[in-house]
Amino acid sequence: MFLYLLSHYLKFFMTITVLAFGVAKDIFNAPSIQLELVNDATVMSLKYTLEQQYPRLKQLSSYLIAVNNEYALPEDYIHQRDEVAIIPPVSGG
Amino acid sequence: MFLYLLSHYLKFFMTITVLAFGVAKDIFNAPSIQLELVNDATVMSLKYTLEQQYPRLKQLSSYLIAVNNEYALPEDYIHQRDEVAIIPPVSGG
Amino acid sequence: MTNDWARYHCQIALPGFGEAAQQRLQQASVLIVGMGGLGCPTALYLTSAGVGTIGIADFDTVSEGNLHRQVLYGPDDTGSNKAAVACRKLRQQNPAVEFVPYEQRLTAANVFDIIAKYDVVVDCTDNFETRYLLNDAAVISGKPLVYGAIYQFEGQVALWNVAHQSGGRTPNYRDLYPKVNAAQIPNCTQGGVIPTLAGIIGCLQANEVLKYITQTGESLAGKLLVFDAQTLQSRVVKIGTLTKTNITTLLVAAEEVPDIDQTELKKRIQGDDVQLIDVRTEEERLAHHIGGKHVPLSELENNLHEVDPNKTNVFYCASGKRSAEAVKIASRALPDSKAVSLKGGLNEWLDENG
Amino acid sequence: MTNDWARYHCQIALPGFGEAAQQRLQQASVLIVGMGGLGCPTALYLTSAGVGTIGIADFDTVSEGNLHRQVLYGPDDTGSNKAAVACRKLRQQNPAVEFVPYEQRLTAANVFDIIAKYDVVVDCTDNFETRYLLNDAAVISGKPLVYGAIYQFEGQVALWNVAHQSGGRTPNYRDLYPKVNAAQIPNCTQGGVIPTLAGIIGCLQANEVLKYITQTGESLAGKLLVFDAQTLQSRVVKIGTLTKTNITTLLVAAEEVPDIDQTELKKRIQGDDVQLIDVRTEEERLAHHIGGKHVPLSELENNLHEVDPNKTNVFYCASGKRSAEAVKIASRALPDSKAVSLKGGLNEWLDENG
Repeated sequence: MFLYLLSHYLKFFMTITVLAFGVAKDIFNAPSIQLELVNDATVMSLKYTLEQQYPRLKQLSSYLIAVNNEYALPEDYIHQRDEVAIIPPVSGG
Repeated sequence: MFLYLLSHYLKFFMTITVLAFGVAKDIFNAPSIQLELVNDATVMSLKYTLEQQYPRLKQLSSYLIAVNNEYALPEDYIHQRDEVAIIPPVSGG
Repeated sequence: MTNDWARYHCQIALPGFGEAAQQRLQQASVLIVGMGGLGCPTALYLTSAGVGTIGIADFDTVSEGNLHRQVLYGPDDTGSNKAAVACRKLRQQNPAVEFVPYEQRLTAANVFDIIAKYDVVVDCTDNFETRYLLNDAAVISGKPLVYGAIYQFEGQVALWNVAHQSGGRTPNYRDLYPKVNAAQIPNCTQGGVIPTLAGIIGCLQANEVLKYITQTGESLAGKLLVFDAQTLQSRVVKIGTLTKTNITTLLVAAEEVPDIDQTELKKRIQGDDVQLIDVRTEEERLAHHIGGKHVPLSELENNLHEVDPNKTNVFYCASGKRSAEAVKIASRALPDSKAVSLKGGLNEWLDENG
Repeated sequence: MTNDWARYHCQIALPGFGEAAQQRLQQASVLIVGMGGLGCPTALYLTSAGVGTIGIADFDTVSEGNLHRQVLYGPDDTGSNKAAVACRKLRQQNPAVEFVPYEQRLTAANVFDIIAKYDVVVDCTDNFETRYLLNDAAVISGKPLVYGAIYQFEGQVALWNVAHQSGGRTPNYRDLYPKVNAAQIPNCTQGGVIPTLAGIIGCLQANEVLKYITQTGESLAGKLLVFDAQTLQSRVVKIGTLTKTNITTLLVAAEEVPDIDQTELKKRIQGDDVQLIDVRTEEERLAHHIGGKHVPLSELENNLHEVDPNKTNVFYCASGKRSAEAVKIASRALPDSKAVSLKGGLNEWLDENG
């Protein structure tokens, strides 16, 4: 039973490392966090999960999500070992 | 026979991409070159092969060989998919 | 060319550069908007490299708090207009360059006329309002825009809005950030910034300008460079080859201003930590007021000593519009003071109590 | 502290910085060797950030060919000593910093005395001879050394010789390059250099100094940063945690000097493309010579007009030592001239023909 659950778990969930830039570091209170997502989650579901855990993120209005150093669209899929980066706007000069 | 040779070849040889920096770009006349080495060749044999093909490299007296962004010692092994970089000294200021 | 060769031969000697690239630089005109932490190094290197005409736009004056990262200025320059000081100093560095200072604030009313004269625009501003204004104006005018921004130890650089030969343009700032809630993003005064980051990002901006004009190297068109001065990690994020925006008119993002509603103000006004400042005209003031000081909005910049650094300064006007402007002015000039705007202004105040 | 706070609050506000870090900067002393393309931005940013004492060493004078990347200077400064001009200008930028100019060439005879006074040394030099001298002296003196070097579009940065708490020191330049054949590595005058690269690498050097002194961020100790301004690719190569070198005395790498042997000279002297220059003393000249001009080595720097730009200038002396020095001087000052040294000097010449 335990093994069944484990295999079930391994099959359906993945742990993604999310790197934080700019004010996202303050919001996460860390330079990176671990996030558990269902396998092949979309960027939109990642965003939803993040904003549930970190409501301040939503208040930014917009921030860039890059997957493997490419601009990610809401409908793009995220896979195990993908590198996700949250890059909020920066104002200073 | 052909398949045998092919498998033999695949087993014993590997093609390594060597990135060139500084004056090594001029010596290779390219920003990177492909080099065929026996599997698990050492850095020393890489160096020997390079200097045979590009004698000007030897005249530099010393240059840094980095494998996967780490300083490589002569006795270190090189594996397929390793990233090799040749970084000669730079004098300007 | 002999004279120029003496000054520029160390870059003319570069592979892929040559005299043709140097001539392109000398024929080019570049507008730098913002002569602060990013503008100073950008201007220093575009000047030394021999860009023909450099426009410098900054309405602000040098203040002591700028000096830790704005390397063109010294204590003797505090109080002087940045664009004017910068042009004077840069002229000494390279008298062959033509410098054009713009000492007024960039607004929707003047931005098109100013950028029309330049081949390339550089965004060295320090606030979202001007960034969006400049971005949208550059897109509408078809000008390439070299973007830079910094905060604490992190910076961003990109080259926006480059024309493809096949038609269409590369992405711009609104592809990355369609809109922003400025109140949620701390600026350098709040969170600090390391001066060397300003230098690195400003030099990277000048580098993009040189590459664009001389047509050498791989530009940051369609990409965003993110750099961390603490870990020295840098990454280039691919944005795409074509913009998905369709900017046809200036859509200036309203800067969110901290405000207070009358219910809360009435509670707090009992204590002595609140100071009211009326920013309406003399006439309006004479007709009716709710107390406090009187500094018409047009005179606020010259009367900033009226802002009490130890109190919450509640600016008010008729509708809340001018008082919001007053809060912006006070917060920019005195970042450590507390300034809020009376929401709805006296119009609403009267409605309820009148 | 109030005055300082006004100038530095935007960096004091940084996470992990604070007033303690600012005080460390004000108590620190940094020596910058070489006030060229790398030295200018390094000095500008260490000055603005408020390092207490900045020493600036450069024996060279400003020349027109420097101005495309050496942003502290203008045409009015050509001919003046770089260290002196830099100190004068930087003092205006931040009068609270103490500046110490060193207008002499750094040699084995003075290097220990000069670096002894400083907490950190910055290598902004433009030749291997001084790089090795400075590296070896810093290692022997136990000083951290911030290294930078540039060529064309590529630069390198590292922090050498940092003491581990557990004893031992991090790698230094000789761990990377034990020796070098300078003749095989083109310099910036030959291959060119893009000015913005000098700015980026110099700012990265200043950034390493700030991180080291304020104990913030991850330093480049034991690592080498390689940056390409054309592709914007940067990589950090791990060198190791401990040096494998054992430097106990100055082992100055001899700069290779182009020379000519007498057989070849005798062939070429028939044509009119060769000019002989005798660099011995008046006495030696009077005793015997083989023709050509006479410019004693000590007077060469003030008589560079004697070097013919259209000919191969063959310097000669008794042994070939002084003529090799003469070639170095002529090549540095007039990089486009051809200068060679007569191998073996007149001693060998006489041996064969006498």
